[in-house]
Amino acid sequence: MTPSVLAGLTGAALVGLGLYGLILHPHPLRKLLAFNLIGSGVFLVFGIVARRGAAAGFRFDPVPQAMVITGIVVAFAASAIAVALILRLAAESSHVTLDPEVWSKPNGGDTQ
Amino acid sequence: MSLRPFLDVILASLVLGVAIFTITARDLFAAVVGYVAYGLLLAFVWIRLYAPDVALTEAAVGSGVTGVLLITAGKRLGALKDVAPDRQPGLALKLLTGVLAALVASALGAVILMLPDPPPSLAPEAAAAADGPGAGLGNPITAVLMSYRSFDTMLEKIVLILAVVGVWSVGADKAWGDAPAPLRQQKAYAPMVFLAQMLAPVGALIAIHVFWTGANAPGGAFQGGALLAAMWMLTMMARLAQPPRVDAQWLRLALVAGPAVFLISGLAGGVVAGSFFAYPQALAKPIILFIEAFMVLSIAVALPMLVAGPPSERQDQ
Amino acid sequence: MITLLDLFSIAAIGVGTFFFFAGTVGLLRFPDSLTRLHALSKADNVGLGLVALGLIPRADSALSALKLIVIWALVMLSGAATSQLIGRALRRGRK
Amino acid sequence: MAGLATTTPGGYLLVLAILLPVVGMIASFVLGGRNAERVALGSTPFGLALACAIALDVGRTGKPIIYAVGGLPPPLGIALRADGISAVMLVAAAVIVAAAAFYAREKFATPDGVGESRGSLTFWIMLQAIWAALNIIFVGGDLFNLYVALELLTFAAVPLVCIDGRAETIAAALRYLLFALFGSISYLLGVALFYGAHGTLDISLLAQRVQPSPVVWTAAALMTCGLLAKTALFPLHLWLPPAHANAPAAASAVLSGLVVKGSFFLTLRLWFYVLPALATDKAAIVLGCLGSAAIIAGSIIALRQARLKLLIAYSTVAQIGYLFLVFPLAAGAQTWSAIGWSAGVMQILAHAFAKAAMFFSAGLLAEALGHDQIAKLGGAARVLPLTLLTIALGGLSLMGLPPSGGFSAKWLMLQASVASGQWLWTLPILAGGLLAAGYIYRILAPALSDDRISSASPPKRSREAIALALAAIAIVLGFAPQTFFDFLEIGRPVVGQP
Repeated sequence: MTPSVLAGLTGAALVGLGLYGLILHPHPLRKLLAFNLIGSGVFLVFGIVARRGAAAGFRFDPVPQAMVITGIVVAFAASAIAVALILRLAAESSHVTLDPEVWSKPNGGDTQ
Repeated sequence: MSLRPFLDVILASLVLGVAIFTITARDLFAAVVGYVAYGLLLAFVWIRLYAPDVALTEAAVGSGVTGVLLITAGKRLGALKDVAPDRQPGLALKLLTGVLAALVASALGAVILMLPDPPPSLAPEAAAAADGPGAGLGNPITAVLMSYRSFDTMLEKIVLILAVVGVWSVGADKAWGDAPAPLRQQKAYAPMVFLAQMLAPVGALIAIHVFWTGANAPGGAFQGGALLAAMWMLTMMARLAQPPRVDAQWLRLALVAGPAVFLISGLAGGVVAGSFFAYPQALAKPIILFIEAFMVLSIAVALPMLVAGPPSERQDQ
Repeated sequence: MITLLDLFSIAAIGVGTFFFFAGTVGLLRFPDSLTRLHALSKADNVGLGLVALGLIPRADSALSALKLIVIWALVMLSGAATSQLIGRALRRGRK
Repeated sequence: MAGLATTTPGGYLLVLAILLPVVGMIASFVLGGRNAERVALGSTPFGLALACAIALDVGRTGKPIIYAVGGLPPPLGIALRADGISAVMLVAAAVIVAAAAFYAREKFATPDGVGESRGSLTFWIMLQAIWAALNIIFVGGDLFNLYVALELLTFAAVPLVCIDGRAETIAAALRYLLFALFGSISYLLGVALFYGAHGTLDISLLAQRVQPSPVVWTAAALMTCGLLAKTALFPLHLWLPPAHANAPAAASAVLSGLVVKGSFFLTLRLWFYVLPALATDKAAIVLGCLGSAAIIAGSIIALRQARLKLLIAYSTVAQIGYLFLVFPLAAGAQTWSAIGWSAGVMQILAHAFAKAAMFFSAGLLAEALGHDQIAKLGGAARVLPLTLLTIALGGLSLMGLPPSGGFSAKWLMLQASVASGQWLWTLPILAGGLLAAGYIYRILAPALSDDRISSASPPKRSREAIALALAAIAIVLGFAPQTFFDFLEIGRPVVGQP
């Protein structure tokens, strides 16, 4: 098994692992960690695609690698927004949860 | 080199092991620390995939800056009043989710093994274009990011600005205009100050070096900017510097400098080079380096601002 | 054909690796966190220094050799600082 | 196929349509304060003019407009393409964004002598960012470029949800963000597999190269799954009602009317443009079934809501369901598939305008009455006759009564189901109309009653007029001539003829 195939399979496993955490963990910060695991798994799939595309004197296809760099930046930006929301939620309320039931309590005649 | 496959398997199992720890750890903070270690290990996987540019980015951003972000978040969450325990999912749901996740992972794994042979690749096109639109750039990834797919790269910088506004928008109304809370609440600790004083200037030099060589060797605007950002965060953690006010004009100009210069050159390309986001053949390399210099600045400012969080009312301790 | 420089490299890297190994054994075997930290930070700094020293004759240019020295210096700096920070965190945790 | 990748004469318009809101966003951020609002309002007429110019150019030449960014054609470069449906969506987005901007002045204007405020700066920047992202989505020709646009759309939409800062809205925003992030990453995984299988991400190049294979199927499934989460198709709709109901009215209108259409538009692109050869019955039927379930479930839950804005938000869940009937009704190259295609686009447009008008009106009602409880709307029609007229007109289109865009959409869908022999789809279409009549009646009945109600502050006429104008567009769409439907066919790939 070549290193790139191994990395691709690792990526696949990471996607599954992250999906498990994303669905099951009730805490949003844990969900965010799980999302980041999925993200890195997806980037590894780009990585194997890039490595397989070695040709014309390149040891890799530069296009997917460039996409991974863009993707890492975007994923970080997403994490930053999520962290800001989580911290504000924790500061505003006693429960850091996304459980819709907690938030669907009748809240009087408040408007937008 | 019969040792290499063996090392690869060890590396892959380490990555997976730490990932499993991150998902299953009981303690929130332990999971966060696990994730940071995971990011560093991942950088090695990228080296093994002949992707030093990605490895640099992963180490600097995926592990480094994200690590600071998450650890700060974990600490701030821990410092808040104790949070009501959430309902844990039942065993049936766990099993069901486990089966679903395993199915997805194995389907994906199978599909990866089925990717076509010979693999399609744009490497030949990129090599051919290196004499044209990517003129003079020895690093094909920089050529892709700054020339062939420059539109993506410009938009990604816009995403960063938008994320900064998004993070700021979560703050309180009263605090608008103020600075974000310091990265470190307590008094600075002497070794930290020493580290910041020694490392920051050297790190800044290395950052500029990484950016500059990025035209021909692994590195580039993003990696250089991220390193510079890390140095700024280090000085903020040592409390040698404070986060700036969000309404500071210089801050906003620095944040938009990269995308704005990119946009202006892109529009100028429409007049001078016959197509938006095209560069005149002879000047391609200097123009790209010029744009990248401003991008380094914007990234170096944007990442710490994303970590620092929304403006907060002053509460000095 | 093994030259004197090659021998020097092999020796330095070998001894360096031994220090790493010793540090790791200390990390695993020592009784509490402070002593583990002690073993790790000391042994690893020496180990890395020797490995870097062993690699210098094999560098293809003076600049690469310089980079190796800078890497060692940077790791020493950050290692020393983080050891201090971890140590302080441990002391606080005990109180 | 050089024709697919070379810049056409009007191509530069596409770049300008994308860059105008981007530049506006940057300028708003740097200038800050009151200038953010000025820039946003000032750029809307130019954006509308650009969108109309693109539509005219597409209509005049009868062919898609293409621009190869950087002069470098795909596969290495990125292409932008505007066909009939892109042009129509560009115009619709420009109209609704402009309406939202002028409607929002009341709430987000910065008066003289007042410094910059958090809510206002966020709103004006995010509105322009949404506009930019949508324009890229409508004309983007590269799957990865579209991924960046999707993320731009998410990052712009999420902060609008929690702009008022209550814990409840922050939880809604966070849930929205997590769903959207899952959607993007799933989409991105599909993109990776497409590249791995075919070495390009350009939509028209992929359409030529794609062969049915496990890799392509997996990629399509992953991308569709991600886009469905972002479009809030039942059962992935959980995030939508709290998010759309908690945003300020101007933002709700854009989120419900346009933002969910962005990811739906990409689903259309994926199945009809990238994979026309693959769009088999099975996948189409699965999507159609999910759509039908959304129509029924969304409408029934809407019937049970106590808050006006939540009712309208659940109505969005139901109306999104109709969109997904396009997949079984427009697949293939039969004579009826053109009818199904027209129906789908008409539903996008009619719902966008009607829903924006409804959210604007709900906002006006809430401001005038101080609440948005449906039970306490008694006699509101006396106080706010224009606003209630707007709700009634928008409701007409949602129910699918003639004459209205909603009627045309549903009528064409019925025609396509009958013509294609897929009788079963008529059931959810008709049931959805009846249920919509039920929830619209729930708003109008108390409002038109004889009760006396006092209004604290009657809204400005101009804001009522903006809402009414959008509702009127939803109605006028019902009179669209045949040339409009011919326009929608421009550039639509038909299986069997490349």
